[in-house]
Amino acid sequence: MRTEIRIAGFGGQGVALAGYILGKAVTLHTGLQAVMTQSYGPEARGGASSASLVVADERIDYPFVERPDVLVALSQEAHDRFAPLVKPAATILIDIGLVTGKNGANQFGLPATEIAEQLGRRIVANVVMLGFLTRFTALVDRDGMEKTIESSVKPGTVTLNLEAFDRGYCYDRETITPERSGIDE
Amino acid sequence: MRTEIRIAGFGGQGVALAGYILGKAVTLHTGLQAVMTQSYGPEARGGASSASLVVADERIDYPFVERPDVLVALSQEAHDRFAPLVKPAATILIDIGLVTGKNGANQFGLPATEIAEQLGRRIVANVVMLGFLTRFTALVDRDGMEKTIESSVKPGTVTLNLEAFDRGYCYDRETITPERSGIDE
Amino acid sequence: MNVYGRTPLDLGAMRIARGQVFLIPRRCKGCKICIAFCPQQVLRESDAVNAVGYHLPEVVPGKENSCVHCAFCTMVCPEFAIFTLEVAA
Amino acid sequence: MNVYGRTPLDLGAMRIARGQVFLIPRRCKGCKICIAFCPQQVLRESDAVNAVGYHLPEVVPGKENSCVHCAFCTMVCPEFAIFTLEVAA
Amino acid sequence: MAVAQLVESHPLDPLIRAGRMPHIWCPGCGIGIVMRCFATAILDSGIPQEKHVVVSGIGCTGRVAGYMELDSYHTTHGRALPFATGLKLAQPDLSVTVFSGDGDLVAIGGNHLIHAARRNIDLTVICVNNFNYGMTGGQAGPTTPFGSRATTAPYGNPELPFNLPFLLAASGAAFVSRWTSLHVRQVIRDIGLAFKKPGFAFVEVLSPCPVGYGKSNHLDEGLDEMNLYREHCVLYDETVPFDALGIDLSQNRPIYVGKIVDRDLPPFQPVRLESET
Amino acid sequence: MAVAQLVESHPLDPLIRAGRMPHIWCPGCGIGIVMRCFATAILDSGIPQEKHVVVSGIGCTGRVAGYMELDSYHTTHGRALPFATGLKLAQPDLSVTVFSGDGDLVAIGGNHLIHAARRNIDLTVICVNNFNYGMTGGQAGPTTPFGSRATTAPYGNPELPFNLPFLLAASGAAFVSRWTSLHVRQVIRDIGLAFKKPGFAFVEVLSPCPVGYGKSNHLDEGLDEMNLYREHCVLYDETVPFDALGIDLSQNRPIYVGKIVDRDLPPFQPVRLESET
Amino acid sequence: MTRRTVLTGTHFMHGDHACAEGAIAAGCRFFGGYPITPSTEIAERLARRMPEVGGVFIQMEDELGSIASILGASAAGARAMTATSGPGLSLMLENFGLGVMMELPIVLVNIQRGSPSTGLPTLPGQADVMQAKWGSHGDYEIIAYAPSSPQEMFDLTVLAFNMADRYRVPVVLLADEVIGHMVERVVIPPAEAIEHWPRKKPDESPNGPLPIFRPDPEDLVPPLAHAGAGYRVHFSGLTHNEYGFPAMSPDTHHQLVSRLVEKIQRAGPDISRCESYGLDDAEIVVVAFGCTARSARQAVDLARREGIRAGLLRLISLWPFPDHLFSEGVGRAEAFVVAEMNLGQVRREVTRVVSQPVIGVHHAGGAMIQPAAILNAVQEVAHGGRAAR
Amino acid sequence: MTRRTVLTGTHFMHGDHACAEGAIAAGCRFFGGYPITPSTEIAERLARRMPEVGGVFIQMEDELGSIASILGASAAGARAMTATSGPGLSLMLENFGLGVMMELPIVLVNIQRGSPSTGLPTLPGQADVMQAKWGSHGDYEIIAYAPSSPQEMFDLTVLAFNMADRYRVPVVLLADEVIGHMVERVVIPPAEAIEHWPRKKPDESPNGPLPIFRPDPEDLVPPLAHAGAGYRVHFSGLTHNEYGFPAMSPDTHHQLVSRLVEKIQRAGPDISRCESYGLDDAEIVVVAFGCTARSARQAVDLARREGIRAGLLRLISLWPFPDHLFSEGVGRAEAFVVAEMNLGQVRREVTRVVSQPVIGVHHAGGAMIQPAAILNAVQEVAHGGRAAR
Ligand SMILES: Cc1ncc(C[n+]2csc(CCOP(=O)(O)OP(=O)(O)O)c2C)c(N)n1
Ligand SMILES: Cc1ncc(C[n+]2csc(CCOP(=O)(O)OP(=O)(O)O)c2C)c(N)n1
Ligand code: SF4
Ligand code: SF4
Ligand code: SF4
Ligand code: SF4
Ligand code: SF4
Ligand code: SF4
Ligand SMILES: [Mg+2]
Ligand SMILES: [Mg+2]
Repeated sequence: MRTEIRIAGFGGQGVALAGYILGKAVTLHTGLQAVMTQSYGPEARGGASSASLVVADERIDYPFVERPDVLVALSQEAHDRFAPLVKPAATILIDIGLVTGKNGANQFGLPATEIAEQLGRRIVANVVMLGFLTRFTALVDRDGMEKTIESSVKPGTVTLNLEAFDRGYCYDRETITPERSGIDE
Repeated sequence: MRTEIRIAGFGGQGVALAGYILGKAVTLHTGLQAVMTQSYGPEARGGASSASLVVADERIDYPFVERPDVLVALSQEAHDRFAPLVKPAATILIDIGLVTGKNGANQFGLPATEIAEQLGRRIVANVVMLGFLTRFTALVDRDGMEKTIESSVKPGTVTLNLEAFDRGYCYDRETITPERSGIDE
Repeated sequence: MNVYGRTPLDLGAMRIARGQVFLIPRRCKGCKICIAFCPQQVLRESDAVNAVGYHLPEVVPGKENSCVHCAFCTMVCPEFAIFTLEVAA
Repeated sequence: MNVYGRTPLDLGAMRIARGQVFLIPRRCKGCKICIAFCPQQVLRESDAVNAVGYHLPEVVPGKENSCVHCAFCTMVCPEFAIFTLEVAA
Repeated sequence: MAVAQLVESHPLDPLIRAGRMPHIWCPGCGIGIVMRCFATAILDSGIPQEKHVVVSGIGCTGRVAGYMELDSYHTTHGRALPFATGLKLAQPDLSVTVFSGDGDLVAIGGNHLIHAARRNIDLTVICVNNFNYGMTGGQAGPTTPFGSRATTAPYGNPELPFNLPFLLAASGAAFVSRWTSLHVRQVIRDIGLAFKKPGFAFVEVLSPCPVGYGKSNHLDEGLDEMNLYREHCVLYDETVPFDALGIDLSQNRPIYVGKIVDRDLPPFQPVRLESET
Repeated sequence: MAVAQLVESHPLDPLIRAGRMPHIWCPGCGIGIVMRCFATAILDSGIPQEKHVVVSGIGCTGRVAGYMELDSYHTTHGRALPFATGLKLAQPDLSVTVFSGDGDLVAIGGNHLIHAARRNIDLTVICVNNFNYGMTGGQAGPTTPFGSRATTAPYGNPELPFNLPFLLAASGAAFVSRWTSLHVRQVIRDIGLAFKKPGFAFVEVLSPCPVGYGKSNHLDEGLDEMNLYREHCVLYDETVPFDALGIDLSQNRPIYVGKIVDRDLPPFQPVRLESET
Repeated sequence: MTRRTVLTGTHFMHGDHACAEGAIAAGCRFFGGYPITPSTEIAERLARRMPEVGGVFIQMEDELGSIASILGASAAGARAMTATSGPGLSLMLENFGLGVMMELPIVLVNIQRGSPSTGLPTLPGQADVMQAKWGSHGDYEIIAYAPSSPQEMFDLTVLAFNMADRYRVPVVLLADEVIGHMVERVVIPPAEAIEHWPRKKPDESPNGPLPIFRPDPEDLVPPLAHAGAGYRVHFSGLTHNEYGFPAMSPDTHHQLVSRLVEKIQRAGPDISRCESYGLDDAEIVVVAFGCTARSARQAVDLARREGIRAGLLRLISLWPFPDHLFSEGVGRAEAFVVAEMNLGQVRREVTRVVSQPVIGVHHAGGAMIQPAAILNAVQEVAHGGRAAR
Repeated sequence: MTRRTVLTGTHFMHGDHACAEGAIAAGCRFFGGYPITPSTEIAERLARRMPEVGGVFIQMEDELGSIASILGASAAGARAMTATSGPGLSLMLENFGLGVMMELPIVLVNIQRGSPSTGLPTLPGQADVMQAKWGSHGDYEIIAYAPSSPQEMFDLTVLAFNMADRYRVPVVLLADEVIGHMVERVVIPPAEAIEHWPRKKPDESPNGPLPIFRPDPEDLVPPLAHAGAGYRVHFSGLTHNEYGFPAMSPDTHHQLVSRLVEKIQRAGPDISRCESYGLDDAEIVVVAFGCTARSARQAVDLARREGIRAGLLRLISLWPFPDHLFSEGVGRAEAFVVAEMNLGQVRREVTRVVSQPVIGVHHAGGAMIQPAAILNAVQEVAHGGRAAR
């Protein structure tokens, strides 16, 4: 079993941290292996940002994501660039506040940034998304994710992040309808 | 035929120039080949100085002087260091004003620096020595040496140098006697 | 529209200090520097975004004639994205 | 003779400013700096040369008692070749 | 959209590689502003565009060479100045500008900087000082104020920064000025003066790097740092001693800007023999 | 032989590698004088000899490391300062002196010099300035006066030299002084002060290189240059502006000597965390 | 972040950070560096960590300064390291040679990016292999290890410090951008389980001039006396005798340089590290290192599934080149396939030491060589479709 | 001294001076350097000569500056050169790679001394051979010539400039202290007899962005537009496309780097220079270069006198390594004896390309290898006394 996950967005959205937390949870709280890689602009400046994760039940040799099983898109640019590259049956998760996705059975969304703003810190949208993702994938259980979040975020922000995770995890799971996604068709 | 010549003294005595003039004269005015090498202190500073010349009637491969056929010693240190290394039948020429040589059939001297001082420039002692040497070795004829000197020294000093050469060339050739050489025996 | 040289020939003769704001949307990165330093506060952030999601500046409604063509926005825009040209008052 | 430390113990107690000049011949390079800068002009170039042919300084005859142990020659010799020690007047 | 007319090109496009726009610099980065000043100064200089050459090192600022429609050389980190020196001496009729970052010119390139200034090589140098290494992600550098944060100074920078005008004056530069990316007219003017100055002319332009220096030091947007300049800049005059020209952005100290050195010193000329020797 | 007593050893021999004497320096070279001052200052410092370390680069002056009976490092050309920086920071209780030539410290090593001064690393630097590269045979360097001759400046040096005290002051050194090899007492005193100064202390000592600089510039013997110092040196005081400190040996201009900078700036300290973060 | 010295436990860790933690765990207490992608994260991690463990972090003005500073720190007794990438390493080479000549232990990390020149700053390369051995002027031998995972970034950094101290030699950790920027499981052992080989100290007490560079005849490594230890040592980059003093003679030079080379060559088997994967019966031996070895392993698995007797010889140590591994005979090797993200540097070495055909799978850099490309080559060899050498 | 540009005539000339005169004769009008023994005389000669011929002599602050300055001068259209020795070359390597990547013609003279590190400043070495090819990070190919006499110091300097321009590549003149400091007959031909291969200029007129780095398919060398010529070119050390602009893709990178390598490798036979001496019937082939070749020739003569069928293959070009010379078969070679003043750098290459036994005669440096040492090895091989490889 090899599962490929890509989380993509802009610099500053915590894309790398989301990938890191997920990979760490896999590593510490499952029997699975995980490898995370990132893509960079010139030298190491900001801009578009993406984190890729390979999870498998055996040694992972080739570490890069080639055709994701799961795509998490936090920006339109990221969505448009990466959605065409996913596996046929892949799951696509989007922040419906920022991204206009294509309608489809495997595309799900929640307004992660909006929820984060409700919690008072836009920056935790990534963790909201992680909660949402945890429900959609059977990689790590809720407990493992929560423990990992606790040990990965700044001490003062643990409660906030756990709350964000919970909001994403419990978000009413529904397929994006043309109406909700606001697509011009 | 391979003739090895070493001219040795202190920095500032024009040892290199003497070697150069001789080698140049051989190159331009005889059918022979000549190679000159020098030895250096740390990096390239002053101090002891020596120039070595190999002259041959065929291509010279190995360019270094191993056992000189002719040694010209312009300082005591140079004499003491190099005299033991000459070929058994080698000719040793010394500045008897500066060097106390060992008595021997093949050792000849003239007070080159003294003569140069008489001419007004201590610095031409090397050319006095070249004149002396030209008489002792059949490498280059007087004419070739003179032409070479003309084209090698600073324009304003040609006459002086030719005079110096002449004094050396015409110096009364005599074997060093214990008396003249001032050796403690 | 194509703009050549620094001052288009056909406008060169005019001397009335009023400006028209021009914008190259794909270059703008929404940094708001033009907005902040316009001495006449002619500009504001608009809702419109370009292809990469940056909010473009726009002329504040009602200030269509307030630009004095001081060119500060032009000079201070890091993106060669905004400029003004002199127009008849 | 072996000299240790900066001021030998046995001479340390003495306070009369008169010096004896010492020279390490194999170190001297005959630069004449000690000679030129001795405030009492105690030194001069001698005829004696060391093994490598440098002319050594010597005390000017008649000035054997003129050294005031100012140590300037000691300090200015590039070769650690000359020094003075205080002696009883 | 209201009354900003949307167009496809810019009056300065003939001076830049318009086809490569938008450039790679982050939103709010000041480098583009300084490049624009450079473009304008070239236009104003009266020297034909093909006689201007730009040489950059490596860094965000170093990318300027790739964006100017000039003969342009994007060299290695720190070596723009000696490259430009060779170029200029081999073709003295060209107007050669070195356009690079503080890290490039003053950290790794520091030796070339002081020596080119000492020799008074006839070059224009535009140094975008954004108080850090932008390109590699916001590390501290020799211009980072004491105590400021950076990715390699997470507890505050333990080093004192250079005072560049002082350093350049001591090294021998013929012309030294300092402005910020807010002082666009002055920057244009001084780049123009630098083109004309025979000898080494150095124009320091303080400039926001919101993604590097800004992020670590509560200047999240380029605008914030531009506002800081507006508040703290004070015009230099000759009563200000050199050592007051140091910069500490976090404190309420004045940032002196202005033309600081403009003196006549012989520019470097390779030796030429006129007659037989 | 008259009344100079001939002996085999010197009172300072315990401080030097007496077995390696005579050293390689030419007759009349001033480096030995400066080394002697260094040895005396060590003796006077009260710091045990084994806590003194000397680091040199490459050059005639760089050979000092091989002649001092200290832990001594003869590094590569120009890199003595960063080597010494690492050594000092790794063992802060040692008194570390960099003893090297003008070419080594200011030409190839110039970047390390200005940055070590800027950081105010707690080092003593003794720079023997003999106005040229002695070791390689008398080439021009960044201290060679304008117009002077050298083997690479046969028609006269076309470059302006550095004014080292000005450069060091601008770079951030805590202590800067300049003397000549004739000012032995002052050199000894200032090296002693440099040992004590927390931060970067720079002592420039002008010194004859008769075989290099001297030969090309009518100063055939070391003595000639020493006499020139005697005639031209003028004591610095605070009314002398920095840019008057430049040197032109051929002209009748004063050579200012003295303690030029002595100020309290925080010396570089690696960051240490005292408590949990 | 806790302030522990050794972060014992299981982590999901960035390769560059694992290297930094390996250094701290190995007792490195001096880092002098200059930022360069993709090594900068090592410096950034150590800027945070050194102050926590009482070590020194200093960002130097350039790479010339960086390497000089760690040599100085090493001379003072510290375990010292720098980290860079190709362009930076090219600037360090003169003092790299000084480290060899002074026999000062240092660790130099090169996270390789696409080269030559500025090349591809954020993308991987493996083309600095030959440079590590031949970059500085003259003959010398150094040690180089090539990690294939963040775990090895940790482990081999520790080993690098130990080897540097044991052989008094610069050790290069020759990683690549893929490994440096990859995040993966890293298990850090308890502090007491981390080996720490001490430097050899002089026996004699510090008294009078010592032949401090006289080698131990056993391993040709002389003891190392630190600054401040009272020995009044002299270190020089000039050719020197056993007292450390300059000795400008051809004989001394030949002896010294030969010893410096031989001390490492002789220790080849001790220094050498490799991993064999399916080599026992392998007829086609894939040789790879660093990130490419990961693709190579996958290619070997795929080939095996097709019934091809392939195996992997993963080189962990690249210098001194492990000639002995090949001369001992590798599996039943009938051919070698060398896969590397360069135009044939290790292949050149393999060609030198084996007589079988050697096929290269090369790419100049920018992206990891994919398993399929290696599989392809293996298949072609297996089916006789590709000419050798 | 006259002010002529080309000093036509017969001279008794210092090797370093012959190099300087070669440069002037070749039209070099820019020298940027930093003194270092034993190359300093080149700079000193040019400090005197450049002002006479209207060229630029500048002494830079260090070697990093020296090489950067000549790259800049080359970009401006000048034939430009620097001269140094091992330690200086080690400092030039980053910009050496830039020269390769920007394809700027330069000539770099290395008068080799005893190395590594500061080594033996005034004594000879030949141990920087591998460095010339592998010193900068990444894969690349350059050209290197090794003169064996002052005459060749002149001739090969001229050739180096021509090759640099023809192939847009840095060319290294890899001499040694013996040859650099030796004075011997040098014959300088009349100015019109000195070849001057022009740089390839772009065909198109300067108008709009040009694919200025698009190679000529014939020789893979793109034309070169100089600063000020109106083309508004862009040169970068980053991986770039044919317009010169950065293009961060693995494919572009592979294409670019492969082309840079191939343009030189393909031209191997054009670039290659060697001298055969008694090779026709040689069973034992001595391979040597630079000063050692002089001893080798003498050794061959001596061996012949003893009836041993020995010959000399003198390598004049060292890089690209002339594999073709060996693969074509050399004489009736049964064994090779490689003599060089290093610990086996060229031997390593010869071993790579031949199947016969290869015996090395090596010395780390400081003094020329004597004919007797080479003769000895030849004798041992002839009489079967020495093990191979
Ligand atoms: C030899 C070398 N060392 C390090 C680097 C990495 N590097 C690239 S840009 C840069 C710093 C740039 O800083 P600055 O010049 O201030 O430019 P900015 O990005 O801030 O405009 C560094 C360290 C490199 N490319 N080459
Ligand atoms: C990298 C390098 N470049 C050049 C040299 C040659 N070199 C040795 S010493 C020296 C100059 C020394 O000048 P300075 O430091 O002034 O010392 P001095 O000999 O005058 O005391 C040079 C250029 C070298 N050894 N290494
Ligand atoms: S030209 Fe001046 S007034 Fe007009 S919009 Fe721009 S900044 Fe405002
Ligand atoms: S300054 Fe330029 S980039 Fe910034 S908002 Fe205005 S138009 Fe856009
Ligand atoms: S101690 Fe003073 S007075 Fe005595 S000889 Fe020396 S310099 Fe002269
Ligand atoms: S100063 Fe020293 S070296 Fe010079 S003459 Fe006097 S004793 Fe001799
Ligand atoms: S990192 Fe900083 S300097 Fe670089 S482009 Fe972004 S804002 Fe500008
Ligand atoms: S060359 Fe100059 S600096 Fe060197 S030892 Fe001789 S006089 Fe002193
Ligand atoms: Mg910057
Ligand atoms: Mg000097």
